[in-house]
Amino acid sequence: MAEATTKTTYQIPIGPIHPALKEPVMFEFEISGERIVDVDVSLGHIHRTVEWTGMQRNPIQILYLAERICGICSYCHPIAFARAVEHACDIEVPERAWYLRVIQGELERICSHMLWAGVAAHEIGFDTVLYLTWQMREKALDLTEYLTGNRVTKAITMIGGVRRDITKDMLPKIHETLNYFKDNFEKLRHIFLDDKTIKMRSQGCGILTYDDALKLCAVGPTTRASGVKKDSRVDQAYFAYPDLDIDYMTPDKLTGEVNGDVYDRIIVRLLEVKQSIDLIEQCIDKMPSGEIVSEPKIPKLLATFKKTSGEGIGKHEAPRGEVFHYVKFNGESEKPYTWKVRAPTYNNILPWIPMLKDEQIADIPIVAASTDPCMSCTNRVAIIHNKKRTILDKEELHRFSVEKTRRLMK
Amino acid sequence: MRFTMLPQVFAQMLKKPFTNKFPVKYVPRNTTKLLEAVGKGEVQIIPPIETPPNFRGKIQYDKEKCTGCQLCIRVCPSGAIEFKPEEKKIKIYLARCTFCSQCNDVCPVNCLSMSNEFLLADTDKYSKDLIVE
Amino acid sequence: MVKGLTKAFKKALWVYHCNSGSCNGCDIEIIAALCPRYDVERFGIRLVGSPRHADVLLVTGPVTRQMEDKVKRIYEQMPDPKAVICVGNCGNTGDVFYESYNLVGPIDNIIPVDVHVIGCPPRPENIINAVAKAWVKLETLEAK
Amino acid sequence: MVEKRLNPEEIVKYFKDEFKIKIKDSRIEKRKAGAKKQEFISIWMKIDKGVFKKAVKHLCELTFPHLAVVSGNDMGKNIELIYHFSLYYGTRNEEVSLNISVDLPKSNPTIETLCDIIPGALVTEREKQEMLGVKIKGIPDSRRLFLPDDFPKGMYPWRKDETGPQKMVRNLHEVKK
Repeated sequence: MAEATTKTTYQIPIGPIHPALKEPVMFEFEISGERIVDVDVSLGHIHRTVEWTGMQRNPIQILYLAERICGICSYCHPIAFARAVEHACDIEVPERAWYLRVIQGELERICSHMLWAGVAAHEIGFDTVLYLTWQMREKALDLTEYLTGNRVTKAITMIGGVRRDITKDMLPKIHETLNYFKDNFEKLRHIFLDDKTIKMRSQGCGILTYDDALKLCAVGPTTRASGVKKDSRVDQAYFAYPDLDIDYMTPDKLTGEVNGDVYDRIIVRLLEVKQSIDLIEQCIDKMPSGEIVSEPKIPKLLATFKKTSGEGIGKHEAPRGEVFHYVKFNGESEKPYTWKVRAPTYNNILPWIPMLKDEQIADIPIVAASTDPCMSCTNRVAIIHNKKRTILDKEELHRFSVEKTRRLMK
Repeated sequence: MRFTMLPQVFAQMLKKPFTNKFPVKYVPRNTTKLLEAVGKGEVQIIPPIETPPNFRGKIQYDKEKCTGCQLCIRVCPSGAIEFKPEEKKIKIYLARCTFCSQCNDVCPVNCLSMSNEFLLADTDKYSKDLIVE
Repeated sequence: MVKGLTKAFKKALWVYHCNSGSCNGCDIEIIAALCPRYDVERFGIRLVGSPRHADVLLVTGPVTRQMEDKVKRIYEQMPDPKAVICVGNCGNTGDVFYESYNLVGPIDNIIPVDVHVIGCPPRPENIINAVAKAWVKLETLEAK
Repeated sequence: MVEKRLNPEEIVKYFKDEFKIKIKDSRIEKRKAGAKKQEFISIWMKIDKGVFKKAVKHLCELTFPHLAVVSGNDMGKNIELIYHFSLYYGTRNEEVSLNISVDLPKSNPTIETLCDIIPGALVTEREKQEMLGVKIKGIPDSRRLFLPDDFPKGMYPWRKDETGPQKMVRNLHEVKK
């Protein structure tokens, strides 16, 4: 009889409905005393069958379906999908549309990072900072509403270009909002980076080492905070990014050293807000004139989808990381034959194992929120890594996970 | 500086409140009486934050210009537009609409346009004023 | 909405937000309604952590198969004078996700809904307008 | 560690002389972007199933790839899995996207796992296992990913044939008054 191991660890299920989590996700923590031994995330509570539904519709309708994959980054999915379709059907995009797309992308990055900063402060219990950051974010939402007509779902992407132009008389309002951000950015940086409470809670906790981030293919600010230089705006030439001066944002630009903890992720996101502000300004001065969409008549566009057969990939740097779409047309119907969506948080769930190991329970919300998870994007992922020391039939599962931990820890 | 947020909080006290007190400042004693008074124009409610030009609000449908070509039905992502074959006109359910204004762009005779009215909440989702005929 | 609601229901309306599979566009608009610019706290509306303390349930999203019984459980856990406001078109009719194999339909299939907020996502003022409609419905109920 | 950068033709040759006829066909696509006509290069390669794992090991010696996702489509007789890698990230406009596609017969759609080379692959492999019914040999964890537990076993949502989810589909509009 295998010796009866005393059960020293306890299971705590958190979610799917929990005040700390804004979205339904199910954590199962194995803790011994205060220390977390193990993480088991199971999602799928928001599986709305986006890809299957997309295969029953034509690409114009899919643009608005892709927009509702995630409410916060509601611009990156349709733009990556549009890029994939343009790659598959070889549709050219006019130059002015490149710059308009970069402006919308960077404006969404500012909104999303401000939202994240507020929610992260709220996770530590710092509500005054939440109200302050969201007050600044309201300005960004006003600008989004002014440019696109709706605060959150922008509906500005069209396959082959953009749906709304930025005319001369819109520029004063854009510059006024950007100046509002520039002089408030110093205040935000001062509050977030020099504050004792935020430093106390975020320095040295939730560490993701360089080679863990590389091995687990983490993306976005989470991996840049660990020093991996991976940013698809800089790596790849698309839209107007090759003409703008842009560089990887890693913590050593501000503090000179990289240790991949929650504090570094705050630094990377704040640097990216600053970078987005001056990217928008560069775009506004360098924007050539010209039309904004290659094929204004939609029925003609739908006819081209019916004729083409081919496949294409679309990549875009969303606020949380690299969004990847794959589309395949088979030439018979205008509906795509296959459509694969890969959201950035898809790759940022695996790094939770090394981050949350040996942390306290109280750190779970802030460490989980530090990768800026967007569960509605990520209902396609779950990892199992539970070490149950019960005797009976869990043996095989136990052997599997121990062997996996040893391999991961190598 | 140990607590950087403190001076910001004190500075905030001297500034004008950021809140736009939308209908009224505080809870009215009886909402129905208040709404009737507003209807009669005795009471002035504070307007919401004004919407920018070409905001995407409630759809307006110009029935005469419509030729019944059903292009908008083919493009609507949420199936919110229903065709009435006998009079070759369309019927839009606002409870299903995503306010993306794709039907406005595709309409050849552009009889659809977006108003900036957005205060649409009702106890019954298929009530009269939530269906644009 | 049950008849015979107490006077207190009018003053401090505590709200519990349940996300049953939404794209969190409506959820950030609900939180934006609580933030300084729209500040529903001047009406006594506060976000609470558990359905046991809540009077109004703000539900968002087309209910997925896994979340169906959880939404029902939350509805039963709320104390009796309660109201349900369904925010956003996904909950009203599942606007873009109307055809799918893992969604179990608009929210009023699962729990009785009092006020539907139309919009995708509805603006925070629209949510305040919906709360006002809930009060009007409550008063007509009491008048009967 | 600045290792030498191969241009796309050399990468294809690097694989061809290793696996000769196992590489069925490969094509290189270039798309222009930006005023200075920078190129975005993507290489599409079809590899035989037997040699697939060695090819990925061979790729890891060149440079550690970033596995974006595995996308799969149901081609009627067989299931085609496409592994989307991206190489040479880290320097400006240098990234090359390498897409390796493998055909699996529908009779026994099995392939080895990549989790021991790239641990980040566990996530997308589990989704293929559940959505397309592909059996991944040696996957550390084969539990159901995000479909609910009461989802019927033999049903694979992305398949276009009879195991598709037609029976489960519900139209949310039918309940209107």
